[in-house]
Amino acid sequence: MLAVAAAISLAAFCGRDLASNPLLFVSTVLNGVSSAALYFIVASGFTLIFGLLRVTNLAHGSFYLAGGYIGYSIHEAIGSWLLALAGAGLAVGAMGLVFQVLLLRRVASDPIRESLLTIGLTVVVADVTLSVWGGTALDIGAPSVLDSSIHVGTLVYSQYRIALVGFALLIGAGLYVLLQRTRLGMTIRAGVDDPAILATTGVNVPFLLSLVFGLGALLAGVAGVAGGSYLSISQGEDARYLLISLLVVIVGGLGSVPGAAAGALLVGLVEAFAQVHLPTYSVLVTFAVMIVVLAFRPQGLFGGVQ
Amino acid sequence: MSTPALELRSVTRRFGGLVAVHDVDLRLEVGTKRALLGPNGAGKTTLVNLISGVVPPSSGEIDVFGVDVTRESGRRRVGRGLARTYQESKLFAGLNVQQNLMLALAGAHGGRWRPFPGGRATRARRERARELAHRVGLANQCGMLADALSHGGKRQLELAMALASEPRLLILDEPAAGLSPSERVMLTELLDELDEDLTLLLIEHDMNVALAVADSVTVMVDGTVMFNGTPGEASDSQLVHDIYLGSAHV
Amino acid sequence: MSENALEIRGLQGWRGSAHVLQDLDLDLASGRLGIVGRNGMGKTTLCESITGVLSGRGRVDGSISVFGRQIAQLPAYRRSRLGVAYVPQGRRLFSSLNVEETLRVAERRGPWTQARVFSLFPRLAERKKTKGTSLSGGEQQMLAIGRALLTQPKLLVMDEPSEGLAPIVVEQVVGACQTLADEGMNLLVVEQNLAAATAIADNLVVIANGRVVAKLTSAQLRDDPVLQRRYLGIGVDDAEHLELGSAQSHPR
Amino acid sequence: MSAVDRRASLMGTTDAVRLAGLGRHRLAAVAAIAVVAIALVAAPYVLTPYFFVQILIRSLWLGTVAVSLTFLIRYAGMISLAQTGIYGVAAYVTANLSVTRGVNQWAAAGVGISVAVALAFAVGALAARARAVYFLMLTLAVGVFIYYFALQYRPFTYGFSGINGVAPPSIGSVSLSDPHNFYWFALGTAVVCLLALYGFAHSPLGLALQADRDSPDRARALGMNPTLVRVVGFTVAGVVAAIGGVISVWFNGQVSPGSLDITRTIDILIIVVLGGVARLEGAWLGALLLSIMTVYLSDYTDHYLTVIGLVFMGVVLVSPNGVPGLVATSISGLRRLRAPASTPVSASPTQQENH
Amino acid sequence: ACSSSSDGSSSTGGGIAGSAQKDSKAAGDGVIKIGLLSTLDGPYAALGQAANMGAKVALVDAGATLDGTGDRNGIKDLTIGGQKVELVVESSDATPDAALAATQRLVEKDDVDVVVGPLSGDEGLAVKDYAKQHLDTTFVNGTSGAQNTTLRDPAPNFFRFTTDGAQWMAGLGDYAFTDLGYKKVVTLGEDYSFPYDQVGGFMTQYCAAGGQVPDKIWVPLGTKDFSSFIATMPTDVDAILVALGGADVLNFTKQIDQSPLAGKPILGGSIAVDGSVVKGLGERAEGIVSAGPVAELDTPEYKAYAAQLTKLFPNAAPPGLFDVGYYTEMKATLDALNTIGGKLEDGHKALNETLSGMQVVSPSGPVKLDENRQAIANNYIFQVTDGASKMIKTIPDVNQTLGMDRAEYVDQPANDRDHPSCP
Ligand SMILES: Nc1ncnc2c1ncn2[C@@H]1O[C@H](COP(=O)(O)OP(=O)(O)OP(=O)(O)O)[C@@H](O)[C@H]1O
Ligand SMILES: Nc1ncnc2c1ncn2[C@@H]1O[C@H](COP(=O)(O)OP(=O)(O)OP(=O)(O)O)[C@@H](O)[C@H]1O
Ligand SMILES: [Mg+2]
Ligand SMILES: [Mg+2]
Repeated sequence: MLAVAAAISLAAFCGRDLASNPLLFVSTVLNGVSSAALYFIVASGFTLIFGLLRVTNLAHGSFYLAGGYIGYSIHEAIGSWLLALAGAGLAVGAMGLVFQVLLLRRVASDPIRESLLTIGLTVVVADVTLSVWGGTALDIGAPSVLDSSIHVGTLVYSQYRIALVGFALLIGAGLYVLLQRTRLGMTIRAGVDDPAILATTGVNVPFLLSLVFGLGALLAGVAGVAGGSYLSISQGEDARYLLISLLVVIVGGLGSVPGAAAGALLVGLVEAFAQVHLPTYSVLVTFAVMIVVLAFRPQGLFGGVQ
Repeated sequence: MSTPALELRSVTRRFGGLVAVHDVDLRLEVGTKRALLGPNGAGKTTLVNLISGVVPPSSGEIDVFGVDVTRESGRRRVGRGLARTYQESKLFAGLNVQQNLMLALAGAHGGRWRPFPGGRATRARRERARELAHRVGLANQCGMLADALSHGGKRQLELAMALASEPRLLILDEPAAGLSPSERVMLTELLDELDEDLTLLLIEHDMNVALAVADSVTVMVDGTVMFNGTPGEASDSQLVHDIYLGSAHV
Repeated sequence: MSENALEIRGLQGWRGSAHVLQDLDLDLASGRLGIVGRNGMGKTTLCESITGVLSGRGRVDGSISVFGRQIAQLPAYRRSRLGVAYVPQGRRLFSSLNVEETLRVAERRGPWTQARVFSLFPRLAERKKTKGTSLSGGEQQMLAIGRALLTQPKLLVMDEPSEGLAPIVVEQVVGACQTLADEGMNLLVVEQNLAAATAIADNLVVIANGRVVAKLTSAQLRDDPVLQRRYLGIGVDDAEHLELGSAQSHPR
Repeated sequence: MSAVDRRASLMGTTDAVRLAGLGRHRLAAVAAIAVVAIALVAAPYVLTPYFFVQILIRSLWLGTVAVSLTFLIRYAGMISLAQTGIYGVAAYVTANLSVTRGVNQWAAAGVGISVAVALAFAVGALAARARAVYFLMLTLAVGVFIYYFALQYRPFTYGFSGINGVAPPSIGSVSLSDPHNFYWFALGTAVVCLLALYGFAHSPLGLALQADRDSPDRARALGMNPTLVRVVGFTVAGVVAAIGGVISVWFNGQVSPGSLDITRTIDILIIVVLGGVARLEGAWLGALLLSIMTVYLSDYTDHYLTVIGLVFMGVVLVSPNGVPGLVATSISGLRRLRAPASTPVSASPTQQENH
Repeated sequence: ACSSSSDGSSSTGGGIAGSAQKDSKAAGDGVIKIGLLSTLDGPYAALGQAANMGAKVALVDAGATLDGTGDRNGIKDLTIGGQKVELVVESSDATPDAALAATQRLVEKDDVDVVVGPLSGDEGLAVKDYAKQHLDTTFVNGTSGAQNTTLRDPAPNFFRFTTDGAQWMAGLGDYAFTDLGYKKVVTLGEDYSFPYDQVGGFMTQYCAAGGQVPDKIWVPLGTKDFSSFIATMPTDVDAILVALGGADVLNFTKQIDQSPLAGKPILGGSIAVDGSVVKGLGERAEGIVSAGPVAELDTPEYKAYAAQLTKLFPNAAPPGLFDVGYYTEMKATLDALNTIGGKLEDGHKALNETLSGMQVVSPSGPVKLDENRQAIANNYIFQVTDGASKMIKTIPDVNQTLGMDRAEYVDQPANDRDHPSCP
C-alpha cells in the first residue's frame, strides 16, 4: 500500500518535472545514474567485506584514497590509464591483505574491535598520504578515448560518466556470479556463518577471509582511480566515500550485490534531484530518505531477514 | 464438557510449497499430559511455534483455555499461562543462571517491569530461582553465565525457565535431547511430579521419557495427525513402529 | 597399518578459563569407540580438541596423534586434510547456505558423493533448496553428518549424533555407523543415548571431570546396572547422586 | 545461619569460595574508590590550570557523553553512533535559547535536554527493530543527518560558525563561570549519571534489556516487549548524553557543526574503547586518556596523528577491554608468574559476553 | 531570519574552556613564544602547508634558521631584545572547534605570547571570541577572511594585516561589468561565511554598476559533484562567478566543460586560481579572471620574497594568497616585537600599540590598519594566461567598507545567502 502510494507520487513528481523542463530532467537522471555508477563501484568492495566478513571496514574510504593517489602517480609516470587502474587496484589489494593478515585477523570475531582497528588505519593513511602527495587536489584525467562529451540535441554529456555506468555493470555482474554461482562464493558465505566448523571441512578459513578482504580493498583501489578521474582526488575524500559506501550498502542490504546496485541508484538519484529542487537541504534529503527506508525495512531493500 | 486447555481446529501452516502442518485438530483437556511424537520433519516444532505465536497459521484457529488466540501476539499468550521451551536453547547468554531464572520469574508475575520493585519481591524471587535451579540439577551452577554451561546444562536451564513462569499449559520441545542418561531419569521424575492441573504437551524422541510421563500419545507424520491413543496402544501399534519407532522398541 | 587411528596422551584442555580436560589419555587402535559421560564432563571439549575447533574458545596442551601424525598444534583445516571430520554437537549448520550448497562446500573427491548422502538420508533429498537452519532438528542432524562424510574422512568424530533424531532414524544412523566402520572408517562417537552408544561401538570409555575413569565393553555396560549406576548415575537415589554430584562441580 | 552462609550452602562450595574472594575484591574496590575520590578532590589544587580545565573538566563531560554509549554497548548490545547527534541537539537548543532568545540558562538547559531526549526516544523507536550493524548504520545516518541539519539550517543553528557566547549559569550565588565551581558541578553530574545508569542496569528493566540483548525471542516468550525495552534503554542513554551536551556547551561557550561531526563520533567511540566496556566508569578514563594523548603527543612528533592511530590500534589489538583490561591482564599475569600453581582466575565478563 | 552571515550570535565570549589562564606567566621569562596556527589537517591541508612556508620566510628574513623543511618544524637562532624566539606550530582542520582547541593549546599549554593565525573564515571568528578573554596574549590573523572578525564587535588584541574576503573581490565587479561587458552573472559558492563575503564583495560593486545576478547557487559544504547544480544554472548569462577553492574548482571546471555551459567565461573567487591551486588545474584554468590581494609585482619586496620562498622551499608553488598572507602577518608581528625590543611585561600594551600603528610593505604592496585593526591594502585583478595568474589591474588602498561610509556599511545586513541581491 505504502509502496503504491510512494510509486504514484513519484510518478507524478517525475511527470511534472519532465513536462516543465525536459532537458533538466534528463540530465538530472543522467547525473543520478552516473553518480550511482561510481557509488556502486566504490561500495562494491565495501559490501563484499561488510556483507561477507561482517567487518565494518571503516578504512574503506582510505583504501579509495590510497588507490586514487597511487593511480595518479602511476598515470604520471607511464601515462596509461588502464595500467594506473590495474596498478592501483593491485597495490591497494596487497595493502588490504597485509593489514588483514597482520592486524585484523588477530581480533577476528569481535566486530567492534575490528572496526576500531580500521578506524586506526584511517588516521594513519590520511596522515601518510598527506605527507607523500601533499594537500593539493590531483586530477588523474579520464582516459583519452573517453575524454570528451556526447551531444544529443541540446543535451551535452560526458562520455566518461557514461562509460562509468558500463564499468559498474561489469563489476556488479562479476561479483554476483562469484558470490552466488561459484563454490568459492558459497565457501566464503559458509566461512562467515561458522568459520570453526568450515575449517573442519578442510578449508583454510583465515586465508580465505584474507583473500576476500584483499579483494574488497582491490575494488576500493580501482574505485579510487575511477573516481579520481571522474572528479579529483584529495584529502577528505576518504570520509566522503566511506559515508557514501555505508549508505549504499545499508540501504541496499548487507552483502547483496543487487542490493548495493539498488542502493547506489537510490542514493545517486535522490541526491541529484534534491540538488536540483532543494539545493540548500539536498544532503538532508539524501539522509532522510535513507533513514525512512531503514525505518521501514531495517534489513535494507534487498537484505534477507537476519 | 469443560473448556479444554488447548484446542486446535484445522490448523495449517505452509512454508512456500511445503505444508509443514496440515489440517491438524488437537484437543487437550486441562490436566492432560500428552506426548507428541513423529519422525523428523513431521511438523512438531512448527506446531509448537503456531501455538506459542512465533509463526502465524496459514489457516485454522487456536484456542487457549477457551479463548481464541489465533490473532494474539505471543506475548499476550504468555499472560494466559502458556510457556514453552525451545528445541535449540535460547538463553540469555550474558546473564548467569540465577538472573536468567529471575527474568523468567518476573515474566510470570504481574506489574513485572517496574524498574525498582520492593526488596522483598526481589528476595523472594531469588529464593524461587535457586529452588528451580536445584530442581533441574543446576544448583551448583547458579552463578555461572548461561553461555558457559555445557550443552546439557543449557537444556536444563531451558526447562527451568519454562517452569519458572508457573504455567498452566506447558509445552516442552525435546527436553531430554542432550541430557545424559542420569539427567533423563531426573527429568522423568520431575515431569512426573508436575501439578495435576498442569496441562503438558511433550515432544520427545526418547520413549523412556515420553511414555513414562504421558497419559496419551499423538503421532504426527508429514504434518498430519496419524494416531491418537494411550502409551500402551502406541507401543503396540504397528503403524507407529513402521513410521517412527523402528525395530528397537518392541 | 600399525599406527593407531587416534592416540591421546596427557591432554589438557581449557575452555574459557575453565580447566576442562585434565591429563586425559585415550586410544583408538581402529574401528569404533564410544564415549559416554554426564553433562558438562568435557566430552565436547575432547571432540573439539581433536578436530581443532577448540582453539577459538580455549586452548589445549598435550599430545594428539592420528595415524601416527602429531596434530595437537595443527590448524583445523590441516587436520581435516589428514582425514579427521567432525559432526558437532548442536549441528552448527551454515545459516546462509541451503542443503545442496552446504554439501557442495564440504565435498572432496572420494568414495562419498552427494548422491550417496542423499540415498543414506532420503529426507534431505527432498529439501535440497531449503536453508540448513530452516530444517527440522532431525534433518539438520542428517545434513551435519552428510557434510562431514563428504570430506572423505578416515576418522570421524561425532558429538551426540542421535540427539533429536526419531528412534527410527537413530537406527539408521547406528546402521550407517556400522556400515562406515565396516568400510574401514574409524569412528569416535560421543553418545548420551545409551542404547545407541552400545549399538554403535563395542568399546566405551567413560569420562568424568575431564578424565577417563573407565574403559568397558558395550556388553558390560549394557547388561550391568551396577556399572551404569556407578558411571552414569542411572537409577541413583539422592545420596548417591550427591556423591556423583561432586563430579558436577565446575572448575572456576 | 547468616545470609552468606545460607547462600554458600545453597550454591555449593565453589561459590562460597568465590564469595569469600568477592569479599577481598570488595575491599580492593573500596580502596580504589577512596583513592580516586581523594585524587578528584585534590585535582583542582595540584594540577596546572590548563590541565585542570582543558583536560580534566573536558574529560568529565566527554566521559558523560561516552558513558551513554558504554551503557548501550554493555547492557543492550546497541552500538549507537547517534550519541553525538543527541548531545549536539541538547547543546544547540540550550545555546540558541539562552544566547539568541535570552531564556534563563537553566530553563534553556531543561528545554535542551527535553528536546534531545524526545529525539532519542524517536530515534530509539525508529531504530529499535534494527539490530547489530543495521542499528549501527541507522544511528550513523541519524547522526550525520543532525550534523548536516546543524550545518544547513541557518535560522536556528547559524550554519558553519555555530552559536558562540554561551555563558554557564549560577546556582544561587555560586557562579559556575568559575572553573572550580564548574568542576564540582560537572563531577557531581557525572557521578549522578553513573549511579543512575548502574541503578537502571540492575533493575528488572535493566535485566530485561540484557535479556533482549541475548535472546529477543526468549524475551518475547517470557512476556516482555523487546522493542519497548530497547526504546526505553536508548532513551535512558539519551538522557545522559543530553546532560553531557548541556555541560559541554556551557564548558565550551560555543557549539558548531564541528562539535558533532563524524570525527567527534569517532572520538566518542575511541573513548569507549580505551576505557573498555566492562565497567561504566571506563568512559571517563577513556576520555581522560584521549584528551591527554591529543594534547601532549603533538609535542613530541609531527606525525602525532599516525602515532595516535597506532597507539589506538595497539590497545585494540592487545586488550579486548581497553586500558583497564590491559592493566588487569598484566597484573594477573604477574600474579600467575608468582604463583604458577594457583587455580586459573575466572574469565572477565566481557570476554564471556563477546560472542 | 539570518541576521548575520558570519557571526552566529552574540560574540561576548562564554564558557569555561576560554576562561582558563596561562599555566604560568609567560612574559619576561626570557623566551618569546610565537604560536603559528594553520590548517595542516583535513581537506584544506595544502593551504596550510603554503601558509606555514610564508610565515617561515618572514622568520628567516628576521634572522632565524629553520629546524627543518617539514610543515610542523620550528625555528632556531632568532633572538629579539636578548630573548630567544621560539615557534610553536599547531594545526586545525578548518573547523572553528578545532581552531579553538588548537588556540587553547597554544595559549594555555604552551604559553605563547603571540598567536599568528588562523587560516579560514569561521575559525577567525572563534579565535576572535577567544582573544577577548585573553587580553594578555596578542592575536595576529593568518589569512582568515571573515568580515565580521574585525568589522563588527572587534577584539582589542586581534590584528589583521590581511584584507577580508569581501575586500579580496574589490574591483572585480566593476571590471566584469565595465571592461568585460558582462551584464548578467550567475554565482556559485559553498554555503558558509567566506563565500558569502566573497560573493557579497563582488556584488556590492557589480550591482551598483548596473549588473544583474539572476541566481546565486549555494552548494552544501563538502559538495564535490557539481553536475546537478550546474544543470540548474540559467544558460542565458554572460559569465559564472565561482567562489570555490582548492579541489572544488578543479571538479567544477571539469564538469562545466561537459555541460551545455561549456565555454562560458569563468570569474574566479580569490582562492579559485590562487598560486597553489592553479598548478593542479592545468589547462582548464586558462582565461579565468579573478581578484585577490596577492599579485606578481615588479617590486623589490615581491622579488625578494619570491626568491627566498623558492630557496627555502624548492617545492613551493609560486607566491599565493596564503603564503603571502601569513608572511605579511608574521612580518608585522616580528617588526613590532623588534620595535619594542621584545618587552611584553606590560601586559602586551606596547606591543599592541605598536601593532596598531604599524605600516608594512608586504610583497603585495603597502599595508596599514584602520581603527578596528583591519588592513587597508591593494587588491588586484588577474587573468590566467599560460598556466599562471597574471595581474591585469591594481585597485589601490581598498578599505573594509569598500569605499562606502562606515556607519552605513555596518548598518546593512551582513553578507549571507540572500544579501546582497540584484536579480
Ligand atoms: N522457516 C521455515 N522455512 C522453510 N521450511 C521450514 C521452516 N520451518 C520448518 N520448515 C520445514 O517444515 C518441516 C517441519 O519442521 P519441524 O521443525 O516442525 O519438524 P519437527 O517435527 O519438529 O522435526 P524434528 O523432530 O526433527 O525436530 C521440515 O521439513 C522443515 O524443513
Ligand atoms: N566459557 C566457559 N567458561 C567456563 N567454563 C566453561 C566455558 N565453556 C564451557 N565451560 C564448562 O566446561 C565444561 C565442559 O563442557 P563440555 O561442553 O565439554 O561438556 P560435555 O561433556 O560435552 O557436556 P554435554 O553432555 O552437556 O554436552 C562444562 O562444565 C562447562 O560448564
Ligand atoms: Mg522439532
Ligand atoms: Mg557436549
